[in-house]
Amino acid sequence: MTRILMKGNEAIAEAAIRAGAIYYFAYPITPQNEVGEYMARRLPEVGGVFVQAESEVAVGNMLFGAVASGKRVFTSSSSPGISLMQEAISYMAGARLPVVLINIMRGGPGLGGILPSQADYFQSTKGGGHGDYRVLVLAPSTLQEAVDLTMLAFHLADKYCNPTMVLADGMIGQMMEPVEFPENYVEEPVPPKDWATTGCQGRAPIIIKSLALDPVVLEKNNLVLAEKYKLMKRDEIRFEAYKINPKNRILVVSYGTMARICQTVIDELEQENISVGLLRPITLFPFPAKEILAEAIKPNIESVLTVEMSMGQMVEDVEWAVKDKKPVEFYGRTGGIVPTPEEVKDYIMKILAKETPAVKSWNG
Amino acid sequence: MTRILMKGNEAIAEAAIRAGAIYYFAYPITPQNEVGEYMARRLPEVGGVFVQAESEVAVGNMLFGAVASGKRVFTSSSSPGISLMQEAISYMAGARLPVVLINIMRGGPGLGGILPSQADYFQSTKGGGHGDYRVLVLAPSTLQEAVDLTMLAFHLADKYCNPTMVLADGMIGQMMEPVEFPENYVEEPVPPKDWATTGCQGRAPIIIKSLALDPVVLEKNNLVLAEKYKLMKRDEIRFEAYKINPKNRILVVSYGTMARICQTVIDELEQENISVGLLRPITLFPFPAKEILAEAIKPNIESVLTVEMSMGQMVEDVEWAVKDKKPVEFYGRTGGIVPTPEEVKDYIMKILAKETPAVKSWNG
Amino acid sequence: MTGQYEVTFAGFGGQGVMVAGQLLAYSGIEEGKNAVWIPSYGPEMRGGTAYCTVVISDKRIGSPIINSPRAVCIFNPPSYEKFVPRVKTGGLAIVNSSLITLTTERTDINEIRIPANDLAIEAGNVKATNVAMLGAFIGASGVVGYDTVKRILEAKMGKKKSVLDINMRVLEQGFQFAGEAMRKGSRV
Amino acid sequence: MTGQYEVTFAGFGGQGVMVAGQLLAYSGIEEGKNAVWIPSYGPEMRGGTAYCTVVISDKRIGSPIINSPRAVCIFNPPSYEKFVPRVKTGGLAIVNSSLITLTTERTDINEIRIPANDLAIEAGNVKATNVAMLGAFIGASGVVGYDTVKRILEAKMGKKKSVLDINMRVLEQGFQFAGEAMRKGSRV
Amino acid sequence: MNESTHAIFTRPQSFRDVVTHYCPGCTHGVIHRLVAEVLDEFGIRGRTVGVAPVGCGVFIYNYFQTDFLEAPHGRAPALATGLKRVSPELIVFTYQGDGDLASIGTAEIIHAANRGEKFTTIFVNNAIYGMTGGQMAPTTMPGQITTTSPRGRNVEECGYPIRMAELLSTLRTPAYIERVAVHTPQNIVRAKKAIRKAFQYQIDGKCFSLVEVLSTCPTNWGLTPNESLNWLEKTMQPYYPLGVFKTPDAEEQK
Amino acid sequence: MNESTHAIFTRPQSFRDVVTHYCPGCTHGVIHRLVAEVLDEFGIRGRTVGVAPVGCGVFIYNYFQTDFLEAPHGRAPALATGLKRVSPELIVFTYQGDGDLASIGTAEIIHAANRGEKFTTIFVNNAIYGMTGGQMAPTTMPGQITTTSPRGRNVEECGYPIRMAELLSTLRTPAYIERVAVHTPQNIVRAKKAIRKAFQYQIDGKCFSLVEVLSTCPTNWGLTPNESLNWLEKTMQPYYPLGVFKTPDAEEQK
Amino acid sequence: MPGIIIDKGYCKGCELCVKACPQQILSMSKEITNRGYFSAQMHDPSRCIGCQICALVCPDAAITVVTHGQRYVLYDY
Amino acid sequence: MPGIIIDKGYCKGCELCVKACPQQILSMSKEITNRGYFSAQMHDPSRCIGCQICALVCPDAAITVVTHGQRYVLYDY
Ligand SMILES: Cc1ncc(C[n+]2csc(CCOP(=O)(O)OP(=O)(O)O)c2C)c(N)n1
Ligand SMILES: Cc1ncc(C[n+]2csc(CCOP(=O)(O)OP(=O)(O)O)c2C)c(N)n1
Ligand code: SF4
Ligand code: SF4
Ligand code: SF4
Ligand code: SF4
Ligand code: SF4
Ligand code: SF4
Ligand SMILES: [Mg+2]
Ligand SMILES: [Mg+2]
Repeated sequence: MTRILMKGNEAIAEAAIRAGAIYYFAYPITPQNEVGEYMARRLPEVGGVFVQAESEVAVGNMLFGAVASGKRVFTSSSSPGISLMQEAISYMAGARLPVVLINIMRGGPGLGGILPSQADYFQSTKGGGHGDYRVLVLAPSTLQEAVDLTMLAFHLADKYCNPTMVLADGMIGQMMEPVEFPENYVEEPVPPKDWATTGCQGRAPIIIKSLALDPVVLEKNNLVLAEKYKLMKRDEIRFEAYKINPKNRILVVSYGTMARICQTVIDELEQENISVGLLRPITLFPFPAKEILAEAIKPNIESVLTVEMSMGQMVEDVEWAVKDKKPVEFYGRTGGIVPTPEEVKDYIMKILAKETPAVKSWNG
Repeated sequence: MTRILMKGNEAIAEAAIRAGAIYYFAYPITPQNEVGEYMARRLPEVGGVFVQAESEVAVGNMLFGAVASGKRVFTSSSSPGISLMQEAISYMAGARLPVVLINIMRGGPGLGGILPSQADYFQSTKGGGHGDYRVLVLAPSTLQEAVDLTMLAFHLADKYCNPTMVLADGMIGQMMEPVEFPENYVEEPVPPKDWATTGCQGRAPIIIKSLALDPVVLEKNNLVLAEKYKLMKRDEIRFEAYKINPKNRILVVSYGTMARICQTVIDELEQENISVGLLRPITLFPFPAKEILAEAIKPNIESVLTVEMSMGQMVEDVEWAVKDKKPVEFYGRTGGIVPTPEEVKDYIMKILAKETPAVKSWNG
Repeated sequence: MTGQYEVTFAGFGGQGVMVAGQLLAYSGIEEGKNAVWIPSYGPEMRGGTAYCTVVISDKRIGSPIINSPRAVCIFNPPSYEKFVPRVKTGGLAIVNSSLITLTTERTDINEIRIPANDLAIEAGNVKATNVAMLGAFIGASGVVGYDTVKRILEAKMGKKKSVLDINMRVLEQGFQFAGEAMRKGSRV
Repeated sequence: MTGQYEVTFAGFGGQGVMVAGQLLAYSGIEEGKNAVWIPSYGPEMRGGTAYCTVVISDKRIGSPIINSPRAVCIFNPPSYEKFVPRVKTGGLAIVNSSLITLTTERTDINEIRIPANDLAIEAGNVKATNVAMLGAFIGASGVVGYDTVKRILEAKMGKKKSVLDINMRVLEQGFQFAGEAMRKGSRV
Repeated sequence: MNESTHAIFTRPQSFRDVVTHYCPGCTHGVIHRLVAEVLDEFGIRGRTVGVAPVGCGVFIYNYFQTDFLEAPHGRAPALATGLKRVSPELIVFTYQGDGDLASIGTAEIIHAANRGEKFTTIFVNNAIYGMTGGQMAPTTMPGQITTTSPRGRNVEECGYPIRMAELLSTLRTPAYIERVAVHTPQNIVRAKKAIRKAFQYQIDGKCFSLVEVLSTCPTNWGLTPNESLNWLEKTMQPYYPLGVFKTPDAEEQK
Repeated sequence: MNESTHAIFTRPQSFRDVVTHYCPGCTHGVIHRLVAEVLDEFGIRGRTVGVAPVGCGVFIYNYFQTDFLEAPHGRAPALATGLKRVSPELIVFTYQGDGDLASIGTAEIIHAANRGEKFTTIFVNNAIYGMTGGQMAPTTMPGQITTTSPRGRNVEECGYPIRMAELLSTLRTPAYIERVAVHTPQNIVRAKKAIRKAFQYQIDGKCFSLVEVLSTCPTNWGLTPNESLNWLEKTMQPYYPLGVFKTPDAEEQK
Repeated sequence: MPGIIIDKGYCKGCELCVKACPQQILSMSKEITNRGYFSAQMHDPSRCIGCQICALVCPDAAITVVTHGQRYVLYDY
Repeated sequence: MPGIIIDKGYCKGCELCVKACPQQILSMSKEITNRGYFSAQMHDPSRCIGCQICALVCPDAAITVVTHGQRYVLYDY
């Protein structure tokens, strides 16, 4: 395996191709345009298809049609574009289709900015569309992980027949870092795609739909979905524990690029003999709530600090996980401002000195 | 004041007109079509405007343009239609515009069904669009309250310059009940709409926008929004306490029509000498978390039961509020099935007999 | 009437079951009571069975969802099969015998069979079937007063004298028919 | 080099600052190190100042966000004002003296002024300015080897011989120039 | 009828034995049958995937013996694009109402046509939103009373009805576009021919094809089925002229 | 120049003293100036509200002395509809690129035009997505190389460029629609006239008006500004003919 | 002898066939179907010419046309 | 005598005016502006006819045209 220096967006694009996803539908939007530009160059070489759609609304629905055929298909976009796909995502969740979406988040709300942000946490993990459904959400923190999780996303989507999202901030998309692609990529087997609409020759017709006027039928579908989400909670929770040990005085919970910044802080604090550990959720849904709680209740932990590039979104899930067993603190910057290691370190020092404000974030 | 028997959708429409909202933009969707049909008949009489848009995407954006002029404008729709407005809602939140949206929820996800549901709780309270923003959400439980909250929605929207939603299930829209309209409706004064784009004659130009490429500016806007949300938390939390008293063994948390059904159950249990109280959130955002906690920790309470017409959405906020001080139970039906009083009563009896499953809903 | 009364009207789309329910709800309000009318809604229901439920009460009405009403007014065969089993013990079933020949094995409810279609056709308009059924329902249940319903009919249908007359006639016929049946029949 | 080294390249859009940074990052990888390249991104930045930062390290790179780099390569006047103040104490500033006459009051950094535009124009292509700056940077910092950069240049620009030749020439000139300056200048 | 009689007109094989949910006399049913007959005649049922709209046609999948997708309102052309692009061996068609295609789905149909996607669209124009109870559509006739135009469509406020066949025909990309109607036996025969041609172009991999079919909605027009056929002819047809608007063979020289 | 000289050509009063963010030679700037001159000439600056697109034109509000709204990508016509309907006394215009208007905003512009909304649209067609770095637009020319058509636009796969002026002109609702260009002084003068006429129709409350302006994008076309003017004339103009496509006065008799 | 079979399970009593039949031999029955419709019926079978027009206009594919002889050509592609 | 004033604060050196001027009296200066552009300049002021073409094509409204006499009519509505 060779390490190649690549831009995040291009690494993600290549990873998708390596996972067999050679059907790509998208609409341009900063900061992820390099995905499409890479696909436009690469796909003809591998016999794939790239349709540049007329809008993200159309993208969501082209995915719907394409994924119904049983092929691996995906899109990439950024925050406002993802908002426009919410109806289609809700439909695909209801119809149980294994679509993969890449969201390279930028600052919002509205047109916002184009700099990195993590303000789409709620939208992706709680379901920005209508109805009872969930999206499986993976959050990479390095480009290598962006590659690995993109490939995994296709696998998990197929395994659960559920929309799956790779949620990364603009920095992941824009920066370059060396990455390696697995040479002989083999996956665990996934369930046969016997639900695909491939023409009914020799079998009964297949209908892929989400309508059920009979509420008994609709509820049954929702229960099937709920069952899947429970399985995901049981089997798919992923997280990284960084320098977690019994001496930790603070447990930091942070994801994506933000977690890397926290790692730098933790390294620096270690030099100063202040022990802080990091639990980095890799799956945002399902959320590693039990794992966070297990760390939080350790005797030495004084408080749990959530750091986000948002006004405070994941922190609600952290509070939900910690159940008031320890104080939950929050530090966040928003709108494209990336908290620096210095700021985060300062805030940790304030927590240790008990100087943080009583009310954190907008949840206060 | 006279009590008029009206269909919920028509009562909401008339309430809007009484609150001075004579500009209506919408696209048909069941189960709220009567709002538009009523408006089509009534608005010409009051000099208002109804534009039937080409789609809900267009509706969201017509609202954006119209509300920017400083007038009271609104739409009504149902779940899939609201999903299509998420981009526009995010924009209006970012641009701080007092738009009012009525969501008469139906079963989802996807096309789902047309029967009552409460499965858009997450979408409306957490923000289905991208970025750091919140929508003020009001949930009526009777038609009279639908009238009152619709009128209030316009007031609160103007007060906070924030998108405000009336979130009701299909039953509220479709059923008939007697309602009264206030005769001489006067509101508290709202801030002057000096931000409106009315032409810059005699003043500096006004630009209504959400773009800020400079993250410092964008963050500042997000902090202004966060400040508003804190004020809402302080001043606007609304809830109803039904038969809450120290003897309550169970605290039920439920909203909308579902809460009425719970009231019937509570009345019946009272006959059987089983004391149960109901805390009914009227504002879903801001959420009456402290109030729920205050009741939940009362010594007699054995557990807190959340009842929803969903797979379990508000229950996450209830758990968040209760902070593990008491067990939180969940009962929900979904996809258009409305839990009957009998079912809810049975479930309460099970809780009292400690027979409920260890894992509730999909959060389990 | 005291306490809460629930009745479901059910039939084919086009038989006027929704309007019958609404007329009853209006009458309840007119008498100063609380009333809720809940339809089976959506044009997607087209072609199938349409039904609505009316709850009338002296007190605040809690759940508008009624699984077992105290009464049903059944306009067509499929509704007979669907709704008769749901009536509360001791309850009432008004059955449109012009279209329904089905019978029930339940003995714990009071069934009144009235040839509503025939009455309406005789009176001059098959569309008045629903008012004949409504007349029978109030004749048998007494949930609202006969005069109240008349006032409501006048207010809602007053525009076309001929239509109103037909409806007034079948209302009375239904009312009388059910009243007599109740007097004759043994209540359970 | 050991530990972690950060350098920011800054100039007008079109001066090739992004490519200069990428060439450095490629060179780092080529030498088996870790490297991160982070741009100021978005075409909306057009017309303004463009910049990128490269982090090279023996170890896992944590935060890719660098507020105070160890070095800056400054291509134009606005960037001089913006970035020179940010350099870490003891750090390095490579300054394109062809366009920049501004000076700094900082004495805790090492400033090397090189007429990069002029060198490039002389060599035959103003577009080689960035490689002249890169040469100067590695000459002064030694973060990556001169030969490594040459190999990378060959790999990335090898297609057009004439272009490659010009770039090779200015790379060497920049490298020599800075090396000498460093030998002469007193490091802080 | 004795033993030796044989059927010369039967339900198509591509149909299921299911009664439709359509109102009595609604010509959606006729159009369904014509599509099914064409699938039968080409023998492509087993490699066809339909895309259902949101509208009265949503349940089309309950009536056909073919695979089907159910699209969000207006987005059937996007689904068809996605499906056909990744599975070009399939025969793909969308079935869409006028609210679906000419209102919320305007962008999707125009861009599918403009890209020249190789699927077929059956566009059922009944000048109204049928399923939601009779609201005004962009195709509603001037003066036509609907639940959201209770005083009749006012062209000063809402503009004139949109003619999709004409609009799509201005696109430079080759396509087959024809408008037909189903209010008389003669027109039904012509409609069938057009639908057959549309599928033929797809089978040949030639171009995008669309047949606009003028159809009735007795329920929301407030007319009997037979009156509706008459209204279609008298009111709709003059504004929506029948005929072939575009063929790929006679490619425009613009 | 001595005391008695006077200026015969100056920056319009409706402009602010701000340098635009546009690339050197980008004709967005020319089009801005023409609109500002028209606002000056009609004296309507104080009752005008512009609606900015998402695209390179997004910052138009930084350059004008008028109220402005910033629309989501493609939705400016919907905002303009909302605003003008509730405040008919205002003069409302949208300024939109080709990605904005002819791609994501297709449905919104068509339906605003079809309803006959009384606002004005300035449609800047530069055959590319400028702001996002040069991707293919629906208006991109056959064979044109962009970042998402690195081998040139393939009409077999992506279809032919879409001609919005022609498309919109097929609508029955009265409107004023003209296509102009800004690559020569003569054409700039004609463009100004068209823009003036478009606003005149709005001021008179007559109809929807739209001026499509062929414009350059030197940066993403990879040409110098002067080469770009040439490319516009040689490549774009033959496909996008200039002229008046529709006026409300000569209403179609279809 | 040509003739038709009307499947009452499908017929919704729309009367389109009644109006369309050139022989005017179809009419509405007085009997109500399970679905609440009065279905079509043929009152004069002997005059049927097997033209298939009734079947062609029937929106519910309720009509089968049978014959002994030659198939009457409806579609000529 | 007609003449023009080029505001270097606005000029981005696009050269459109240089190409467009019928008198060919505009050219690019060698001086770089604050924004990094080489701005346009007039090298032969005496030949300017005040035709305003340079101003008309300038995308940055960087050019003011002045004159003593009659205004040259650009637009005739
Ligand atoms: C996003 C969304 N908006 C609105 C609806 C509601 N809706 C269902 S069908 C329909 C219109 C149907 O009209 P048309 O497409 O003309 O079909 P028809 O019923 O007339 O055949 C609408 C608006 C929906 N399901 N989804
Ligand atoms: C919903 C959404 N999708 C995509 C984008 C990204 N985006 C910004 S501008 C633009 C296209 C601009 O092209 P055009 O409209 O032609 O304007 P130009 O820049 O060429 O003037 C796109 C796709 C966005 N901001 N929002
Ligand atoms: S509502 Fe109209 S379109 Fe729908 S099934 Fe009935 S008649 Fe047909
Ligand atoms: S990118 Fe193109 S359209 Fe945008 S400002 Fe630059 S030249 Fe103009
Ligand atoms: S086949 Fe012809 S003649 Fe016979 S019943 Fe049908 S329409 Fe009448
Ligand atoms: S056309 Fe068909 S459905 Fe209609 S009456 Fe005749 S047989 Fe029955
Ligand atoms: S006014 Fe005319 S002659 Fe004078 S510089 Fe400008 S273009 Fe040249
Ligand atoms: S046209 Fe304007 S911006 Fe371009 S060079 Fe001339 S003065 Fe400068
Ligand atoms: Mg329709
Ligand atoms: Mg463009």
